[in-house]
Amino acid sequence: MKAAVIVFPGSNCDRDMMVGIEHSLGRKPEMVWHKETELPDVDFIAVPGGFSYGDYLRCGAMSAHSPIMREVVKKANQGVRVLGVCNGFQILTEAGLLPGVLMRNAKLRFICKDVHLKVENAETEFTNKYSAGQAIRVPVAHHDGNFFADDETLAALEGNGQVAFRYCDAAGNVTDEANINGSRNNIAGILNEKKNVLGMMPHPERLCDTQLGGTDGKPMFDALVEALS
Amino acid sequence: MKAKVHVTLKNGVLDPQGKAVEHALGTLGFAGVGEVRIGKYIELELTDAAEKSKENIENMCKQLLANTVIENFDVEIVE
Amino acid sequence: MKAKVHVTLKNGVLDPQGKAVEHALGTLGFAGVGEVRIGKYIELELTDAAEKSKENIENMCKQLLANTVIENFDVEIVE
Amino acid sequence: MSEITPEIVAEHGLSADEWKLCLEIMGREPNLNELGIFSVMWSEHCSYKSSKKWLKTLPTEAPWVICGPGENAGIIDIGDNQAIIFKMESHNHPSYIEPYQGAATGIGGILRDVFTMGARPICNLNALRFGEPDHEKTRHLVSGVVEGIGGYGNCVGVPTVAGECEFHKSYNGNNLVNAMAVGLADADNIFYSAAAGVGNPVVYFGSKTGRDGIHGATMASAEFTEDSEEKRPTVQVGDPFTEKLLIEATLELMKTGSIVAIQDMGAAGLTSSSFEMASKGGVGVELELDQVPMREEGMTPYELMLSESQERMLVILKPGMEDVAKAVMDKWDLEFAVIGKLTDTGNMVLKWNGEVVGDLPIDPLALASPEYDRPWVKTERPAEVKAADVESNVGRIDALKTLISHPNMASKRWIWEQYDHMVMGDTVGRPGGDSALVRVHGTNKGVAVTSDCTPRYCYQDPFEGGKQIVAETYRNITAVGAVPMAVTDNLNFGNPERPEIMGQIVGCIEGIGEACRTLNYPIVSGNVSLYNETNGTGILPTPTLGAVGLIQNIDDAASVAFKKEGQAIVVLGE
Ligand SMILES: Nc1ncnc2c1ncn2[C@@H]1O[C@H](COP(=O)(O)OP(=O)(O)O)[C@@H](O)[C@H]1O
Repeated sequence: MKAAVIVFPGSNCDRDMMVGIEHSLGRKPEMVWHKETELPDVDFIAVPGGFSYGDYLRCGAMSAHSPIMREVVKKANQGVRVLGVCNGFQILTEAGLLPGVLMRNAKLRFICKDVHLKVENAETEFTNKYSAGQAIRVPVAHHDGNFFADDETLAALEGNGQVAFRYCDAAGNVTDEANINGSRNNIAGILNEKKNVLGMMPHPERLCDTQLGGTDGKPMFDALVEALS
Repeated sequence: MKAKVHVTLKNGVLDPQGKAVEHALGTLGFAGVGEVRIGKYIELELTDAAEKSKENIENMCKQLLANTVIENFDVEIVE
Repeated sequence: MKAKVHVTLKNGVLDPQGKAVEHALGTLGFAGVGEVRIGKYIELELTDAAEKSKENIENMCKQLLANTVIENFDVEIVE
Repeated sequence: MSEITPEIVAEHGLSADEWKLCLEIMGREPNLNELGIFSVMWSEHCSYKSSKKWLKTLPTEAPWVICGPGENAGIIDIGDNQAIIFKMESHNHPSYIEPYQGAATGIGGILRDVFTMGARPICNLNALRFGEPDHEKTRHLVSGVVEGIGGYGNCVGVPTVAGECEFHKSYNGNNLVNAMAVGLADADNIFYSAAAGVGNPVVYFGSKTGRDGIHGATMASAEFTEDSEEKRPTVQVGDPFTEKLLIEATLELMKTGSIVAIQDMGAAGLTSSSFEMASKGGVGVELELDQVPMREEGMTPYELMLSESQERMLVILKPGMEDVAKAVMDKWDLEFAVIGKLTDTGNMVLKWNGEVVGDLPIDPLALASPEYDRPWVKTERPAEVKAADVESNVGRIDALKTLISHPNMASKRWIWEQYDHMVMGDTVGRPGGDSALVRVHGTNKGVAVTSDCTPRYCYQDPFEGGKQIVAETYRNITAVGAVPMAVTDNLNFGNPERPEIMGQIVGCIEGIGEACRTLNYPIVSGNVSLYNETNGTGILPTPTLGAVGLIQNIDDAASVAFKKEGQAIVVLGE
């Protein structure tokens, strides 16, 4: 796998993402500054979390217009795998690679804690090391993770198997209490139609290391490495 | 010259901030307030004649200032 | 009946959002935009006659809707 | 320029004696620009005039101390050419006036103290005190402060890993917001603030200067009165996005080998940064104030010298390195300007479009800043209460329930879940334990951090209370398996002009000093916040300590959770 991590002004999980990928890949991905107009030859692009442009105006709105994003969109359309985590997910929706938007959390507070996610679609190159219905533990850290899409879009997402993860309890039950931010249908992560682009609010890269308290995020990177080598 | 832009949520889009304010006003003892919707109000100084057209500002809104999936915008040009 | 409230930053108070947008518009190729200031625009449905006075809405602004330390507000009542 | 009347002098907070000293140093009547500079340089906040005499008694040395008090932050050696740089600072008054921005800019300021010296910040802590939970202002203050700390810390991407938060009626009119930042640097690449090299360029970078917080430093040293809410427009607004760029740009600039000396512009902005740098280096400085990047039109030299706009740095470059530095700032979209040069006159000369608008001798002003031996009385220890004499009409279970549901005792999860405590990917011990534990990136070493204070003890017996705080931090660090190394302090008290309050200050400092000497646990940095009083009622004495310890192998760390059924529970100690 040849991987790149995009760095925007205000990205702050770029190093976390680099380390997360390195755990599975055995070497560092390329770090690409947002002002670049060309991407190196890669088959996996990660758009990391953080507060690009301070989250000002709307989260991800300004980054979506960075020079490098034109390239990311082009590669995604050619089938290159793209993962957007947290702010990266917001950027991918603003750039039009994924449908819907991420609004302010229903309780209006920033939330940082471990949550459980039910794996809805375990047949993608991102998720095939999990089993369908499995509950995994992954941290969230966001202020604007409340996924919204209109009824029609939502029906399409559900119908095409584009929902990758939902917030659930430890036993895997998708409940209102487990819906930490008010997302429609408890959605925590979605795929594009071709399933080569995944956006998710929780941070798999933060739980790939036993010293940090768990490794439930690691199978995602392992799966990608396996699929792309 | 200035442009005044209002960005508001489309009908049917849930507004978590508006809901919270609605609720907080109730707790503070302000009765009689129905729905609250929160949008943005943006003022842009225009320095260059070429940019003063309404169409131009509308393009800025479409490209950056508003997310047209969930938001409407309204542009007014003032002296 | 409705109240429309504009909340804007006081003169001289730093507007990090406005600054960032100003800059982004430049990179997007929109020339000729000077200062950008970003405020809030709030619409309140008024259901109860007692609440329809401007004074009442101004109190809501002072207590909740605006941060009067750094923000000004402006209230307009419309049918 | 307006004439200096006694009213103007009083408005600038100078006492009659201080005004006399000012005239002596100047040898003439100062103009308004110069008076403004005297006023901030001699404010309690910048000069420590009431506490200096006592602070000198604290132990500050140990073989592992690289830099003790006097610089932006303290530095300790953790081996392998790595150093930990840390400090705690208060933003009490600003956070009472505007809780969100006050707390946010407090975080920004303390982070700058740490990266100014060459460290990448690796975690933040905070210590908070509010009035009674049902007091009318408390809810607003708590939510604003917690959101402000989170808003800033989360955005810059530095994890907030520990802290404390308590409520007591003595803080009803004076909440406390103390923030601590901890950074990691290469021990052989540390940067200091002493200016050197006559002719070297004085360079400004970061955000533009606006009219933020003018008089902020003098405000932080004045007792609150009912009308102080009127001082609101002086509130500074923080821009964490720019701070994040500033961290990256500063660390990148430090790799270019172009820096002679560097200092952030904190309280009293350009004035205190340029004075301190020149005074420490024994040089003069000439500033072209019209070159300072300005946010607003019509700004005056007075405003530029006193502005507390955030996210700004001052640096002395090696000759000819301007272009190298400018390229770094351009990459990060930050302002850059050469605003002056070092001279051999020993004076600070301020110019405005070529004309001299101020000329002050640096050393006499900096070194002659007043130092007071304020009168104090020893705190009387209250009579002892015997447990048997206290009538009890509650059962044990009810008593326990009351205790654990008290806001001071209850879990603070509602606070730390609003802070990103995991970003940077090295938080091994998350909030909720005795100390948080942060891995030294790329190694198996860990840094344990905690902040503590027990004001009720200090109120009853400042000396014993001071000792107890030191011991508490020591236990918290030890409890996770780390070796306690050094301390930073933030001394929050009431009005030092009252002998009872001065007695608390003296008692606490003596207690802290004694315990630190006994434990070989030096105090390497700190901050003082006095005049925490409203209408004559002071806060409980609240000398907060932040401590740092080291564990060689984080796999050996211990945590609070009971691990398995059937394991024995053992009580250690007396
Ligand atoms: N304001 C805060 N910010 C972050 N963490 C906090 C805060 N207040 C309390 N905590 C965390 O809650 C836990 C308990 O705090 P405290 O009761 O002060 O601990 P102790 O008394 O054991 O020193 C600690 O892990 C502490 O770091």
